[in-house]
Amino acid sequence: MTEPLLEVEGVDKSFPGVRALHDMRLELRSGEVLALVGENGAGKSTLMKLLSGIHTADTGRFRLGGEPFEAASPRHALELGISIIHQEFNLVPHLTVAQNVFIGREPRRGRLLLDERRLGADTAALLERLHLPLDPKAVVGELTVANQQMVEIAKALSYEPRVLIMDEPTAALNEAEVETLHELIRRFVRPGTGVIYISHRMEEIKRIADRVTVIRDGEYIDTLDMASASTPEIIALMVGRAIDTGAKPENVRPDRDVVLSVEGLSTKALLKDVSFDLREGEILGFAGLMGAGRTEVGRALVGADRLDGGTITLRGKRIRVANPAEAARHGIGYLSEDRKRFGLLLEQDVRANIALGALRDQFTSAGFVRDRAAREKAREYVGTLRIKTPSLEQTVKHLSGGNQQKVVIAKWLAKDCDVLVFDEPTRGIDVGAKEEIYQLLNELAAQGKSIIMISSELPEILRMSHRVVVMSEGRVTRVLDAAEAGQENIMHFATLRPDENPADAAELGIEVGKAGQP
Amino acid sequence: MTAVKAPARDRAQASGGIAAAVKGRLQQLLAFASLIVIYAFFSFASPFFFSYGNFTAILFSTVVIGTLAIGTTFVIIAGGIDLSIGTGMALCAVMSGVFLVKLGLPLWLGVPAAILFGGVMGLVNGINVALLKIPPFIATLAMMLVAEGLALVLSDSTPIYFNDVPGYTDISTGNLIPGVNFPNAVLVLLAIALIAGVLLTKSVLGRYTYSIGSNEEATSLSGIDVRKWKIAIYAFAGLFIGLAGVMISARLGSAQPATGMGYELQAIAAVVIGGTSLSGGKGSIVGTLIGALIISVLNNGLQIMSIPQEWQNVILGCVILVAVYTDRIRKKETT
Amino acid sequence: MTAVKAPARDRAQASGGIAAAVKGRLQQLLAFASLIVIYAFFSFASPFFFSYGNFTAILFSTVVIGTLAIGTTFVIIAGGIDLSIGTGMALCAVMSGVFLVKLGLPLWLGVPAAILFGGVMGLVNGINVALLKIPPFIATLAMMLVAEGLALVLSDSTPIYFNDVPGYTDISTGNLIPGVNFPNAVLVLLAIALIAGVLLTKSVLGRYTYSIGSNEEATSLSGIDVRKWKIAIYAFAGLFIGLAGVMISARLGSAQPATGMGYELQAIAAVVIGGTSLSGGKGSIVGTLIGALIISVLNNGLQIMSIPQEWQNVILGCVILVAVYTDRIRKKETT
Amino acid sequence: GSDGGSGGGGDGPFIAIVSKGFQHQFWQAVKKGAEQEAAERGARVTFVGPATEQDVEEQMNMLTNELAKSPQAVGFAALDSRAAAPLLQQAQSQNIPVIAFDSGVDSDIPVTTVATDNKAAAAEAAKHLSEQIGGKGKVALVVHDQTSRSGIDRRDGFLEWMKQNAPGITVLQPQYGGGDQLESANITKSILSANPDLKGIYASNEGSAIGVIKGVQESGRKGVTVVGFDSGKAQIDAIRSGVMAGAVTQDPIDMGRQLVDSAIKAIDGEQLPKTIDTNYYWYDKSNVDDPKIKAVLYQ
Ligand SMILES: Nc1ncnc2c1ncn2[C@@H]1O[C@H](COP(=O)(O)OP(=O)(O)OP(=O)(O)O)[C@@H](O)[C@H]1O
Ligand SMILES: Nc1ncnc2c1ncn2[C@@H]1O[C@H](COP(=O)(O)OP(=O)(O)OP(=O)(O)O)[C@@H](O)[C@H]1O
Ligand SMILES: [Mg+2]
Ligand SMILES: [Mg+2]
Repeated sequence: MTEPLLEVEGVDKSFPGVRALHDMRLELRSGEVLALVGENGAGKSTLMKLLSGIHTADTGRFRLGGEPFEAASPRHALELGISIIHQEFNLVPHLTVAQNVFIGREPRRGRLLLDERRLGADTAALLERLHLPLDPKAVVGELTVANQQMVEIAKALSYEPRVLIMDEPTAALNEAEVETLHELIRRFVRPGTGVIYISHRMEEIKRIADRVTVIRDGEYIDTLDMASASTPEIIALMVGRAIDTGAKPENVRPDRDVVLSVEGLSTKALLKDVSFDLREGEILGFAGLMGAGRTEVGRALVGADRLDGGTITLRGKRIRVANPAEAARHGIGYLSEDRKRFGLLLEQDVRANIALGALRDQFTSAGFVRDRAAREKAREYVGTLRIKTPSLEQTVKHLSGGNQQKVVIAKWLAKDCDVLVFDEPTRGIDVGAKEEIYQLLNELAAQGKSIIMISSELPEILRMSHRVVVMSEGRVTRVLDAAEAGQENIMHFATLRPDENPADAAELGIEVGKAGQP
Repeated sequence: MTAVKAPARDRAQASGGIAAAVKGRLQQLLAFASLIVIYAFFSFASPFFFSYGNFTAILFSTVVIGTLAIGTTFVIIAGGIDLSIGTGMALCAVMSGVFLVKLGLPLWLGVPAAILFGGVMGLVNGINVALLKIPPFIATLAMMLVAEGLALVLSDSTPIYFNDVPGYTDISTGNLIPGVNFPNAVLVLLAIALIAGVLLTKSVLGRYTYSIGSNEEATSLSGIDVRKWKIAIYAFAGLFIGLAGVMISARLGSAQPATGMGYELQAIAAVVIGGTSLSGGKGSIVGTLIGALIISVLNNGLQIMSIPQEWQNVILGCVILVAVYTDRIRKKETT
Repeated sequence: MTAVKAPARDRAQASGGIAAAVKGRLQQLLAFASLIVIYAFFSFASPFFFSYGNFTAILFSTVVIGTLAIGTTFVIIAGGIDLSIGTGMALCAVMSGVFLVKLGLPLWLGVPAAILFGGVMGLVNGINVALLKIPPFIATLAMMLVAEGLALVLSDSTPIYFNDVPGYTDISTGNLIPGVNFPNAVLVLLAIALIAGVLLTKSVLGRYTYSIGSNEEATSLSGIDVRKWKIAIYAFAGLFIGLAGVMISARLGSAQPATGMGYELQAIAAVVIGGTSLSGGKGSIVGTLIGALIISVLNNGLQIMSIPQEWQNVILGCVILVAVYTDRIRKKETT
Repeated sequence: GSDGGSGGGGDGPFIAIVSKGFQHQFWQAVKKGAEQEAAERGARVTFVGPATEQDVEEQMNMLTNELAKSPQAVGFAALDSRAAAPLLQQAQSQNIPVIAFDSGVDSDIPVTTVATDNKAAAAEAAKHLSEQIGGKGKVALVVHDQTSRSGIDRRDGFLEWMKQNAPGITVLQPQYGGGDQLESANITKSILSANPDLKGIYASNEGSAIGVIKGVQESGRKGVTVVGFDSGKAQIDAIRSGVMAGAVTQDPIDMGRQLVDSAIKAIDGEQLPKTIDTNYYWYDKSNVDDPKIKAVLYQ
């Protein structure tokens, strides 16, 4: 139980302009789950990329089961028994789940031909064993982020590794799926194997990890036993100061004017008769399970997806939103949950990304860009959001995941919309910075902006929302006030299944198969 | 939680499976739609269009572009492009002449050698792209120029005639099926389309072709030697350049060193009209064949209708636009 | 915490800023490296190469391809492609003839009209790509065919001569700078390069060009009307097609309806050799100019050295490969 | 030859030749003639030409570059003579004599023009085709190009003769195959499909002729009389085997020789006639082995 499975010592790693790791160490024991925590840009992902053969260390020693090793390539690392789930997905979007899981190890007939049937059967067996509810034939690019994450997990576990590294595996998951994942991990860990688990969600770490290693600014700080460590203690080590985690929604008032009113929204794919109001200066939380349709509501609001029916009323006037540009003209903005695909210009620099949305409104005169103004604004947000970047000219691709997320948030803050839809705004953001973003959201609300906050983290919903809209299977099942909202009742309404379960339908007062008012 | 959800999802999966299968079948049929509409139109518009002779003429005229397009389909699905196929074909034709006429190799040796020569050209392209990391457009553009020059140099800028190579022209113009007037060239095209189709969908090479085109980095991180496979893909596509060189010289009875320029654009057009995406990850051999046929049928039909030639291009352009547009709409509706 | 960290951050930013600035300057200079090496080589290799006359001849021969390439740079950075520039140029030349010769419009009206006609062609491309969602390759391929045909139809397949339009050829071959033998065409090229460079780097159009090419969906979700801007980009690039049509017909004194096919490949090659990525999001006008010049200098130098023509292409291909490869290596080292 | 465009040797006069094309057989034969003559006379020649006969601009660039090398004389086959006017002036001011070849140049700068009458040659082909099919029926044209001088002359020469001398013959719309064998073959098959009663086809250059021969053979049609233009092994073989009735050929090798000969004379200050005609010949099964004809055919 206590002999080290994986040891890292004295590791340095620099990128142009950035020293990502300095004299780093780490010890993973056999049969344990080791949590790795640290602020955004602390160097967690970089360390994991060294272990999995994507980058090579400038200096340092690595030992696996007592043997020195150096992973020369991803393939080499896999052969050594180190499997990694990356923070950013590494799936092949045009291939199916089965094809992705066994990529590079496809069962063959002869040397060249593939055995598609066995591939399907193997995958089905694997998914069965892991209790992952995925269709082996589904095309990965068409899955939701959460399901893609499941594919990554299945793929990593299919290698039967000794060391399993998970870099923020739950950022896209909600409570239920996190629980599934944790069960998987518990079944996986046994003498001879170990898991390195990176996450910004403290309560999760508490539940799953045996020990926790804290790093800060690329340097090792401490390793604590989970049993004896308290969350505030860990957070204090991480960010160098204490954070109040018990805060409550601010400025909750029932007497606000309705800004945006949505009536009977439905889409071909999922949404059924979704109705809700958004009030001025309000933070309206959207809770629900994966696939409940929250993202689709957000996208429908800004015209990114086609509506089948329903009306949107803004300040008493009915509006039609054909595309996000029109939405922006009405002052409605949507921050996507998938920053890589829908949020960022990965190859462009920080400044260009932050200025993108507001370019025409704020940073141009006579068709030409006023770069100084844009730079000032970008610098301001890099400061207030504490975006860790060597310069405003750094390519966004080279930022850490959490800092990329902050760039997306900065873009929307700069744009200055009246109605903001934030879809999973704190995905991959560290606890310290999260608190700062909460403050910012509260400030925006206090200025009179109206915010829809879609989140899969119940604590975040409870921490921020003036009211909570709970969704299930494309329907709004309940709208709760801040006072009445709690873990239990949100979960209850999030798991109602009126289409399958008559009792649930009766509770919601709808006839099965027909759309009705919840 | 998972247990509660499972049944509903499974049902969705099952019905999705059947629906998907039906949809897939339907789409395969509908993919022919534009082609069939065009074919039907010409059949009504001209009394000379709809005949067995003209049918084989259309197929015959598709052989060279079709062969090039099939090879290029692999390269394009893998996210690359190959501009060297046109002049490369001319070079391979010349090499076929060098092997069979100048060196006097027997047919069974010279023809495979010429095809392999195409493979070597592809190999060089692949090395330039995968190892030297030169953008495919540039690497194959350079090869296009080199091949154009070498074809002239090696042939002394004169056509090489295959008169003294018995059986060579039969590769293209002979009739393998006795008694039926059906040129071998078309049989060759169908055979390689079949082989290429199987390799693309059922072989490791095909799988990695899609995978690299869809997400090269993820493929590499999954432990696949992307460089090796890229080289393999270009080299494989090169074999089709070689074969196209053999087919065109067998049809003409001579290797024409100065031909080929512009064929690459036609072949790429056939691939793209066939639904393969130039950004990689998507495409099929059937689609490419249909794309190549749409172009041939249009060319043939407009000529048969005696449309003045300067108008033929105008109409060709418009019909391609309409065909691709309706195809896009149709796909969107069935999906 | 923020306060404690601030100085460190500022220092890092500052040093990063200076380093980046120096690096940027260095790269701008080094970008010319291949070009200068090639130029120096020919100057030593041939006594006829290094002269003022030949220098202007090289610049002069770059004008048409350069103009097309500059326009196409926008389209390619935005993630598109434009195959219609070659035959489109011929059509615009013919339109210039129609306006000035057949309709007898005055110069100040006819020339802008011809340029605008190019813009309209671009607009149609843009609409096909952005609204009808036809892949750019197909949309512009169709336009290429249509333009090829229309140029023949409108000109009756004969060149239109500008003999009776005084001043027309001066647009290209005249000398605006009195006493200096420096053709206006080169001045025009430099002027539009400057304008295009400023627009690309400093205007909203330019910024959105990069954004759309980097990530179209993210740009759209940021509230930017991508469709509108795409149409604008193609239309803007179309103006350069029109201008190229004017420049080539002014140089030749006639509008040649059948010329232009193949120019698109040369122009795209210039853009790509100049470091613009065909997958979009990256590129520059300076790079494109250098790319175009590399091709012209090579063509000119090889001919001046009296290299046999069949070898010229072989060498051209190899040198382009080497130039792009060393450029890639160099960039990697300075970054 | 592969040993280069700078055929011939020695320190004799340097003659730069800018032709209308390069890759095609016809131009290669002109090049060969020029190189032979240059070798015999101790002169040095370079021979360049654009990729297609539409590429006027490329030809202008080539002429510019050749002039930069200060040759003693320039041979020039203009794709568009007016476009070349400024460059011809430049040559004159550099005291470089210009010899036009293949087709005339609209200018008095060239000291002489070495050319074949393409129109007359095409008329000769028309005459023979008309004779072969008995002066009536439908005939088609597969022309290599619709805008270049040679394409236009070889088309119009044929059409005009037919119009004036063969009232019984219907001529179909000319079709253009770009001189590409494959495309010409496909066009020919379409024409044959659309015209079951076709009597004859005329092909305007070597590439078109090869294509037409292939198209007729592949379609299996009998009784279609094919006449061609230029020579080359494929046409000669087709004529021997009877697939082709005959063809008109110019004498490109002679054209190349005459060109260099005139250039050397011009350098030496000799007076030259305004035009030097190179001949064209009709050849068919009956005279293809005639030594006089054999000498002008290139294989
Ligand atoms: N390829 C790269 N080029 C330049 N800098 C890089 C590169 N990869 C990482 N960095 C920098 O290294 C530092 C550490 O990044 P890393 O991704 O390891 O952070 P992290 O701890 O995983 O953060 P997060 O919680 O936000 O994911 C960051 O400052 C980042 O900007
Ligand atoms: N790009 C897509 N292609 C196909 N189906 C999609 C796509 N995006 C979403 N869906 C489907 O729509 C349903 C709703 O997904 P949506 O993302 O709106 O849910 P959500 O409540 O935001 O959940 P989460 O974001 O946590 O997955 C999903 O079940 C999914 O199957
Ligand atoms: Mg990270
Ligand atoms: Mg969501």
